[in-house]
Amino acid sequence: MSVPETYLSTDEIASSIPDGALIGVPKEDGGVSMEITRALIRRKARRLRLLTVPVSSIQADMLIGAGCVAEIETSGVSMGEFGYAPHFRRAVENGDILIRDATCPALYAELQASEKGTPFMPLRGILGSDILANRPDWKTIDNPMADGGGDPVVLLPAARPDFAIFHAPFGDRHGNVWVGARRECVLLAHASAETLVTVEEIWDGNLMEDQHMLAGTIPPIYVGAVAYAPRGAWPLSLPGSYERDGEHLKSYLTAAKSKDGFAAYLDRYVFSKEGAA
Amino acid sequence: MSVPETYLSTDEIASSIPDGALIGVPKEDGGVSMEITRALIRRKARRLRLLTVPVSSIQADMLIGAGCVAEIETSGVSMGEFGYAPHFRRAVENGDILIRDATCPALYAELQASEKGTPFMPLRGILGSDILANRPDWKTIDNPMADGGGDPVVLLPAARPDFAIFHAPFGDRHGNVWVGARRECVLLAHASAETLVTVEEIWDGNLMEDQHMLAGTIPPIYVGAVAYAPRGAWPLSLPGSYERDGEHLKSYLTAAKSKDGFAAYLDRYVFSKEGAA
Amino acid sequence: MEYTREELLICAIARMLDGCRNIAVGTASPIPGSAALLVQAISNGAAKASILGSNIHNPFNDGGPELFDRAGQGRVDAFFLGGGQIDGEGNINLVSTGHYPEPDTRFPGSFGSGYLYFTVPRVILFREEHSRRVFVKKVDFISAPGWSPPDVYRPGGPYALITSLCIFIYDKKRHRFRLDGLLPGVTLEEVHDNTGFDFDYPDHIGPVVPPEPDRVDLIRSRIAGEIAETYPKFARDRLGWNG
Amino acid sequence: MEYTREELLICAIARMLDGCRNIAVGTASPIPGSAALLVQAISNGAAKASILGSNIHNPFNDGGPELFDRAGQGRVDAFFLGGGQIDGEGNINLVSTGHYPEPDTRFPGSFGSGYLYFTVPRVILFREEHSRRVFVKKVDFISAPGWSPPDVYRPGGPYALITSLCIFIYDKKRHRFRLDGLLPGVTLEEVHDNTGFDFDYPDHIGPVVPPEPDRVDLIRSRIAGEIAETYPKFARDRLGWNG
Repeated sequence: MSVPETYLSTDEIASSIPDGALIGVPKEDGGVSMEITRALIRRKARRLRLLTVPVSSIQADMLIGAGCVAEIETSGVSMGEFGYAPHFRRAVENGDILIRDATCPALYAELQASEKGTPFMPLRGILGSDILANRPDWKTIDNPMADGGGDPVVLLPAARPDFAIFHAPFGDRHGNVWVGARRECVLLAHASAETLVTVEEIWDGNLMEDQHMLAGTIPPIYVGAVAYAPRGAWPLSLPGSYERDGEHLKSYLTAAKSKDGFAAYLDRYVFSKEGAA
Repeated sequence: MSVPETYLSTDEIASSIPDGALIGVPKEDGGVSMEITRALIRRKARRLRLLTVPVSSIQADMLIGAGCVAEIETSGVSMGEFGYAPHFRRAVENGDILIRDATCPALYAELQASEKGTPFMPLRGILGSDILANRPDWKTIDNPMADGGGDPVVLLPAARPDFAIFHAPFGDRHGNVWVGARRECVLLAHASAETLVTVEEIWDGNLMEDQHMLAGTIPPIYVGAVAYAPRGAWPLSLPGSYERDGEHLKSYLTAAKSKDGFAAYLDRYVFSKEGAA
Repeated sequence: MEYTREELLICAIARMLDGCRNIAVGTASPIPGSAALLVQAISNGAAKASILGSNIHNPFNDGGPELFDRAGQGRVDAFFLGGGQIDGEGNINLVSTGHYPEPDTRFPGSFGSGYLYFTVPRVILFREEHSRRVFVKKVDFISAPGWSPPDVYRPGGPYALITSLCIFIYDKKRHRFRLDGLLPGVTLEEVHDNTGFDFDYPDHIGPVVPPEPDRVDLIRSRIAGEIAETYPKFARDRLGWNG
Repeated sequence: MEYTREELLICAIARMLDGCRNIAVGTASPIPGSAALLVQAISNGAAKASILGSNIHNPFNDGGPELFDRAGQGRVDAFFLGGGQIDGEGNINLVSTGHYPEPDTRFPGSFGSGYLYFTVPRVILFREEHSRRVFVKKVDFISAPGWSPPDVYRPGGPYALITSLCIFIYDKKRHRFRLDGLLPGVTLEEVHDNTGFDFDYPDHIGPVVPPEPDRVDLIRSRIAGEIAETYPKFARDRLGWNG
């Protein structure tokens, strides 16, 4: 199966993302485009603002470690069972990046407001937390639907990433991308100004004309660019295709303990493009 | 392919819907369960409150004509190119049913608020309309995100139907139902207390375990009952399976011109269960 | 070149859609739909037509809310609306005549008008019946207002009104229609006689610009077949399609 | 019957989940996950366990927002949370110690706690490390408060706190924990020594109820294998699974 002519390389996609861009990325098992992540580090992207949907792991950590990130809005960055995300932790502790702490459904709500073109989205909870106390952009009003006042509700402003970036199981030669049941990728694509995707495989046919595939397809109206990148989520998983590479994630954490170790890691896996075993 | 043992008949489903229930139904080409509609008329359901998502045609018109409906919240009831919906029109003109006029995205927003468990959803537009002027349950506030006040926004309250009712292409023997890309059925199922479905075909296997079908599947956690009803949308279409029966719709309109004509229609197609040619 | 009234209107609408990238067409709209498909055909992929009811000409796949969500984001450039009544300020009524909620005549309902009239920059009103019954001084029920106070967020609104007699352009500053062109054989007097609202007009009112011959060819050769998927009867009876 | 500490805790949690229909378990939670699967197994289909990271034990399929939306609707009955710090009023801190936003130690972040602690009726706090570092007088950052003023819509909140030393039950009226049972070999004094907050306790504090033998059998025969799909190392090392 040949790669569609309209497809770009991941380096071409990375070069279309300017410094300072607001980038929306899915969580660890949601189809992370590690290939575009590595290409962003290769092109020495700077001052990126990350919006994790709603959390992140090695993707955010690597970008922070490589000096690409100025700001992150997130509900959590962690390497899960392997431990803390070392660069994230260090950068926040040292004040090297601006952190905007959130809670998962608030980030979804910010994107849903953007998806609908409505200025805000109301959400229960959050009240009385220091998350809310540190978010001057989140407003609290008394529920206008309640009789007799009171009943405070938090309003989240619409968040519109400049770019949604993720990795999808299929792309076809008509510009369609298939994410299946990963609705957070659909949400992210709808909410963002433009969507940049790497795809694991090329789908023979038109995804929009296949009644079974239609429900999981994102049409070209949302998609700015596609690159073919087999194993493009590695060392993370692409559910349904491959598991995450736990050994590699452990070796990443070992490398990240020192500046030199991390530089050697980037040399090997990012600048020399050495991939999965 | 045998019918799963857990499935009910459409008459059993209709008898589980009490008089006075709030029922959410999709639009004409969205998978209308005409079989449950006919069963509701057979069981002489009364005082139903319809919420059309966001519009309706013969389904609402037949239920109104048969005296099943006390109230309807809708953005429009029409027979499309065949003309006005005669019972709807007459019932509103005579004041026989309570009408709550809306506009399409406001109905989606009411359901989205219910889907999220949030008390309301903001929406642009609507301001200055007589739709809004006649909806005391819709509130207007100044956008709290705007600097300096002003910028009014309409808030729609959450609407939670007692029952979502629709017709789906597939059901399996694990309680799953597949609606494909008809996201308004997913929204309706999420927003409602319980979902009652007729299915066109039985899917061999587990829809939740098929990676391609997963995205269009509604899992059992939302589904109260399923009935097997081939051609269950007739005389409306089930996109991907069959077109609507235009000749039948015309004959419905002819019958609906008189009380006797409509009674004869119901006798033939509802009480005697005469179906599609 | 000879042309039909349908070809004239399709080409007139197509000129109004110049520069639009996403054009959405709602229910029961074969002439606007043909115009949208024409613009799509001549745009080299820059313009996308979304024809409600078409299985082919639909760039969306995410269910009912999607079109409205895209309009809310400013991603829909043009849409079409009609009205049981339309008045001189551009207010449209799709609900009922007489006193709401006990009307004299009930129409189907407002559909998406209460939202799309606010969010889509170019809303073209299309109503073939040009009579004082339809074009009234003041609508009995406002499904969507023609204009809003300055503090209302409103990127959208009426752009033109097309009837079987003429084309009006909407003046957003004055909240009034201005007569822009007459259909063949129609006089200003005839428009006045059949219009219940005041409107502006220039000293010399000319005919609607005739259709471009290459576009008429395109309508006959390609667009008739494309719109036939959704409106076979219209394509056959009014565009001469014999597919 | 002999039993392990894990079996004791799994059975203790399972008793707290009695009557729950939808039990959701988040990241890095093998013991709560095993308890949820145990309740599902003995419920004859009435209880559904949703194990984050499992491809089998997940009744949802509609992407990231779905669990939160269902919780917002009151359709999730029980959930589990931890905390880098937890204080005596039930406030939890998953963000950082020291002065925010320039912390001494940064934790991963609040995840869904700021919402689920409000919307899920039975939130069970599970934190094995029982130390004054974790169980503090007052958390440095409130990811989610243990209680809210009466005008705040809050069907959810803390139900119990389970540690490697004991089980506390949360008193929603007094906003305080009450010691409910000690793990084998643990004394009240030891709990006091390792807890930075005040808590209530009865005159005679007994041990945590031992696990029901039939449930221990079920854990060993079935649940170990089910949880192994998501937590193979835990199942092998701590439940003796040899699949």
